Amino acid sequence: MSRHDDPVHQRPAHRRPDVPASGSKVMSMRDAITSFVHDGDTVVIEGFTHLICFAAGHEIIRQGRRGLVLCRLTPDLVYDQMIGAGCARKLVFSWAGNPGAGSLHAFRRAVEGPAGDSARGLEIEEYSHFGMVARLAAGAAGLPFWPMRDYAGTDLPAANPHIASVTCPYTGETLATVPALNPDVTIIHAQRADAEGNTQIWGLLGVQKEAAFASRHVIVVAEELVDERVIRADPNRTLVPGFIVGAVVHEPWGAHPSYAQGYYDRDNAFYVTWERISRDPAQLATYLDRYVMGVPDRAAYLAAMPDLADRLRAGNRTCAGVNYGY
Amino acid sequence: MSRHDDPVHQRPAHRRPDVPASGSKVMSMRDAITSFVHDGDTVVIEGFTHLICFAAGHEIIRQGRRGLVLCRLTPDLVYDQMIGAGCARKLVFSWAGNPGAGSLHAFRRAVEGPAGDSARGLEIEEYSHFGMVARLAAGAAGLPFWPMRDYAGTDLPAANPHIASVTCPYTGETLATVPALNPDVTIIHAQRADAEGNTQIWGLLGVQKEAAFASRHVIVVAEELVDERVIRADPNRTLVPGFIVGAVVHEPWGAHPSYAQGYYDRDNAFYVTWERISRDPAQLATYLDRYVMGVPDRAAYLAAMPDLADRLRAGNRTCAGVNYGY
Amino acid sequence: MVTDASSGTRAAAASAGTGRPARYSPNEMMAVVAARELRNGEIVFVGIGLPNLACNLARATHAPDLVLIYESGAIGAVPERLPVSIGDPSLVTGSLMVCGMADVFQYLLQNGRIEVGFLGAAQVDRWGNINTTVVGDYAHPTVRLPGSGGAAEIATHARRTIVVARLSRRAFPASVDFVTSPGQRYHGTARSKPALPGAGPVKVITDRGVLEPDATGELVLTAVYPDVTAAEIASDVGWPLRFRDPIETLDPPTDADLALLRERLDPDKLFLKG
Amino acid sequence: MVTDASSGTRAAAASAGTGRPARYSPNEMMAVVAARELRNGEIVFVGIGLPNLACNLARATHAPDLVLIYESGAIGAVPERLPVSIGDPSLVTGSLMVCGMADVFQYLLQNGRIEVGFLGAAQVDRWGNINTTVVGDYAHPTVRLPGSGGAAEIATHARRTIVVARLSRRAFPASVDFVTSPGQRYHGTARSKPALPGAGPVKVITDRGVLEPDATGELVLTAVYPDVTAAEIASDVGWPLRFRDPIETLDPPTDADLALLRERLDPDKLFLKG
Repeated sequence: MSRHDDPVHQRPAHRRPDVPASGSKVMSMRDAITSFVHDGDTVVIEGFTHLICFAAGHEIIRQGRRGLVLCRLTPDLVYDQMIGAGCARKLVFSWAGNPGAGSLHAFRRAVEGPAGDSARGLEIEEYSHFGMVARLAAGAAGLPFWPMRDYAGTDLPAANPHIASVTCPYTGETLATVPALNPDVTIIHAQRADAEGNTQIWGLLGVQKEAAFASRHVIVVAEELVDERVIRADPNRTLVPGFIVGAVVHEPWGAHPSYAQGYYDRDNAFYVTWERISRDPAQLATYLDRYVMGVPDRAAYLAAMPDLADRLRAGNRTCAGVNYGY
Repeated sequence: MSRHDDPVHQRPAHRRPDVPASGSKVMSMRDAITSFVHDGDTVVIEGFTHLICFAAGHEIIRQGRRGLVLCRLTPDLVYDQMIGAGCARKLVFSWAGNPGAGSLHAFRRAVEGPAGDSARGLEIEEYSHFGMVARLAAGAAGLPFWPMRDYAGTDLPAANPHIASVTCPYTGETLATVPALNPDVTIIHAQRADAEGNTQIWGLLGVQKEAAFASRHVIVVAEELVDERVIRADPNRTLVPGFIVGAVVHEPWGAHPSYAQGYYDRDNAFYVTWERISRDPAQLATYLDRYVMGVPDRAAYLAAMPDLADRLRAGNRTCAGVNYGY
Repeated sequence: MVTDASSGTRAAAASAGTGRPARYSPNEMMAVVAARELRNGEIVFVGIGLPNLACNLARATHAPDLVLIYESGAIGAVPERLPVSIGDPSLVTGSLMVCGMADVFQYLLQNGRIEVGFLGAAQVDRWGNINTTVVGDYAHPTVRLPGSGGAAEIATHARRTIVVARLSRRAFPASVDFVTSPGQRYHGTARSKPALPGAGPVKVITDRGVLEPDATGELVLTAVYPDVTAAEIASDVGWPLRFRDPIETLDPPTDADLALLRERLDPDKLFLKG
Repeated sequence: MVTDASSGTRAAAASAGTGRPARYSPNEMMAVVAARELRNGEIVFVGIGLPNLACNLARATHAPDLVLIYESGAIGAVPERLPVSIGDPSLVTGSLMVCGMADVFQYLLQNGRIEVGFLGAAQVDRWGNINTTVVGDYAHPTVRLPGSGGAAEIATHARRTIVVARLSRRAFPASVDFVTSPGQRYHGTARSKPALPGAGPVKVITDRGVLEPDATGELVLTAVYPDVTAAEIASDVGWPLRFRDPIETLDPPTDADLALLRERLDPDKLFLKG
C-alpha cells in the first residue's frame, strides 16, 4: 500500500512553510500545478458547491496528470471531468451526484457494472459528509483519527474498513472513528488573497479551512489579488494565513461553472447540460477537447463563452463594515 | 458526586431551544440571572481578555448565588471578584493570573496555605488552555471526550485525574483525553445581537462558540441590540444562532474593565489597581460594597465612573463590507 | 390496531376513483403533506428538492418561524429564489448565520440541536432503513447512486426524521440493498440498542400515502391520499404491508398551497414535475 | 566538551567587573539575546512580557517578516502599542488573521505549524522542565502561580522552545516543584520516548547567561553576558552546573537595540523594569 493509498499515514513531524524558489508565491495556474501536483498525488480541490476551482481541475487535465487519488465531499462536475479525462486512480468521497441535475456519468461508468468490465477502473473509498469533514479535521488538527457518533445501524463500516471505533475512557461508550486525511496538495478558490497567500472567503465555507491545514501544500486561487492592507483591515474574515500557502494564482472566474458569492452566480444551465454531456463518452471527449485541452488557459476558456458576465455577474448586496478600533 | 461536580456527565439526549415564558428573550440582566443562574450551577462566563461580561458577574454577586462551579480558561478579575464575594465552590481553569498586572489574590487566598487553613475553601480542577478548549469543544460537539497530543512529560495528569487517555485505532499511539464540559449556563458578551439572540462578535473569538454550544442555557449580553436585518446582512459574522440562546440582555459597556473591540478599550489601569485591591480582603470588600452591592445595576456602576467614555472609547478603524450578492 | 393492508377494505372504502382530471399532482400532494409535518419554530435540517420545497411551503403558510438549516452551512436561510442545490448562493444571502461544515455536523447535528431531519431516498425498507448508495451489490453495482452525503448522520441525530419517496416495488423492498442511513431496526437489532440519539424515520411520505413505524419498528400504512386505496399501496410495497386502524385519509392540497407551489416556490416545475 | 561551571576559569577570564554604571539593564540584555534567537520569516508563538518585547525587537531589526502568533487567536499581529496582555486589542487591529482558540491549538500548534515557542518560567530545572503552577506542594501550595495557560502544549509542539527566566537558586532548582511544561527529561525518561513532537526547550535565556541542553538533556551553560562569570551563574543554580567549552561571551545590546526598546517598544518600562 503506497503512502497515498494509506489513509492512516502519519502527518509529517513538522510542516515547513512553502518557500518558492522565485521568492514570490504569485504564479500562473500552469506553474502552480507543475510545481505542486504530481502523478500519484493525493489531491483535494474543496468547496461545497461554492468556490470549486474548475480552473485548477482543467489545468491538471491539460498537464496529463495520472494516478491521482482525488478526495472531495462532493466530486461534482470537476472530478467527473478529471475522471473522464483519465487523471484519477481512486476517489475518496461522500456524495457523488450532479447537485440539482442528476448523475456524474463518467464516475458511474468507472464504478458500475460487473467485475472485469473494462470501463470500470476507479477505486473508491466512501464516507458520509461528516466522515469526510472529520477526516480533514483530524488531518488539520495533527491527530491520527477523529471520533464521532455515526455509522451505527448502517452498512458503511462494512463497505469501508477504514471506519473503526474507539471506547470513551470516561463513559465506556463506543464511538465511530475515521482516520486523518493529509493530502499532498489542497487547492482552494477564494474571493481574495494577497501575494503571500493570506486568503479571505465569505458565503459558504465548506471544509476548506480543514482541508488547507491538513495538507502538505496549498494552492490558493483568487478572484482578486489584493494588497495585504485589504486583508489586515478585516482579519476575522481570513480563512488561512499565507504561511501555509505555497502558490497564489490570480484567476478571475476560475470557479465557473461553480460560483463565487459576490462575484458571479452558479451556472446552473451548465450543470443541467453536463447530465447530457457526461452520459455520452463521445460528447464528454468533445467537451474536454474544446474547453479544456483546446484552450491554453482560463482566459481562453472564458473567451470561448463571452456571455458569462452578462448571464452570471453577481448583483450587489454589500454589507456594512465593522469597527476594529480600540 | 453531584451532576455539577462530575465532568463526565452526559449531554442531554436532545437540546430544547429556550423559549421564555414572556415570549421575548430580551430582558434585564437581573431577570436573565434570576432565570438562568441558580445556586450550585456550573457557570461559564467566557471571553479571552476580550468581551468578558463583568456586568453578569456583578449581578450574580448581587443576587447572592452560592456554590457555583465557575469554569473559564482565565478566571481573570471577574472570577476573582466572584470568589472574593463567596459565590464559588469550585474553579475549573487553565491560567489564573491578572494578565499583565500580577495575581488574583482572592483566588490565591482560597487555595494557598496549609491544609485546614480557614481561608482555603475553593476546590480546583486544572487544565492547560488547550485542555479547557478541548473540554468545551467536546461539549459543543456532543461527544463525551476530546483527544489531544498533550500532557506527556508533565505533572498535570497526576494533579487532575480527569485527564485520561485513549489508544488510536489506526496507529496504536496513546493520546491524552479530557472529558466534555457541558455547563448549565454560559454567558457571552457580544458587540451586537438581535432580539432572538442571533449574535455577532469580531476581534478575538476565544472559545465562546464552543462554550455556548456546549451549554444547556445561553445568556447573550450585547453592546448593541440590533434589528435582525443587521445580522442577516453579514451572516458569516454570526457566532451563535438565536435558537440556542435563552436570554438577550442589552448592556452597553457591560464588559468593562474588559473591552469590546470597536466599542471601548481595556481599562488597563483598573487591572493594575486590582492587584492592590485584591491583595487586601478589606479593600476587596470595600470595592464590592461600592461598585457591585452598592449599585442596583450596570447603569449605576457606569454612572459612578463618568470618565470611562473619555478614557476608553474606541477609535475608528472600520473595515469595508463585502458583497453577498449572486 | 394493525391489519394486513392488502385486504384493506376500510381504506378502499375511504377512497373512490372519480375519473376526473386531477386537480394536483402526486408530487404536489407529497410536498403539502410533508409541509404539514413541520411545526412553527422548529429547527429543520433540509435536503434539496422536495424537502426544501416542503419546508419553504410551511414557512410561507403555517410555520413562518421555521429555522431552515442546510448541511452546506446556511442557517436560517430565506431564499429569494428556488435553490437548485443545498449550496445555492440564495441560501446564504440574508441568512442568519453561515458556518463551516465542521460546525454544522458537530455543534448542530451531533450536539442534538436539530429537531427535524428531512431526507429523500432511493429505497426504503420494511424497517425504515434508507438506501441512497447502490442498487445491487456494493462492489459491482447495477446503479451507483450518490451515497450518503449527510443522510447517515441526519437519520442518526435529528430528533425525528421524515423521509420522502415515491412508491414503487423497486423503491420499497423488504430489505434495502445497502443501508446508507439507519432506520428502526438493523439485522434484527432495534435502533435503541446501539443507542442512536434520534428517533430515526418516524414518517415516510410517499406520493400515495404515509407509512409510520409501529412499536416494533416495522413500517405500516397510516394514511392514504384522496382516491388512493390501501390495497393499491400494498401492491407496490415489497413486504406484506399492514395498516393502522383506523386509516386516515388526508386532505388534498388547498388552493392556496397549490398557488404558492406553482407560482412562487417552483414556477419552473424543477422539483414538481410528475 | 562540557566542564563543571563552578570551576569555570575560562568563563571568568572572559569577563571582568568594570565598576562602571551599566549601560543597559539585565532585562534589556535578556530581551536582546532572545530577539537574536529569531530568524526572519519564522512563525513564533509569543507569550506576553519579555517574549513579546523580544519578538517585536526582532521584527523591528533583523526579522521584519517574523509572523507573531498569540494564543488569543491573533496571527501576524503588528501591534501599534505595547500589548499589555496577549489579548490586547492592538494585536487584533491590522493583523493578518484572527481565529478561535480551538483553531490556534489544533490547526496551528498541534498540527506542527509553529516553529518557535517563547515561554517565561517561574522555575526551570536541570532537565529544562518548566514550572508555572505552584511553589510547594500542589494540594497545599506555598505560592499558587497562574498555571499552564498554553505553555504545556507550546513546549510539547513548537519545533523549538525558548525559555526566558531570571537566574536565582529559587528559580533554577535541581527539580521543579511541578512540571507544567515538558523539558528534555521527565522522571528519567527522555522527551523522545513519549515521542513529543517538538524539540522542547533548546535555550534558556537568563539575565546573566544562556543555558542549553546537552545530548542527555541536561542544561549546561553555553554563553555568558559581558562582565558575568560562569562561577557566579553556577552559584545561583540548584544543581552542579556544567558548561560547554568554549563558553561564548555574548555581545551587549547595540545602541540601536536600546533606543528601540526604550523609546518605541516599552517607553513606560512595563516589562523592562529591573
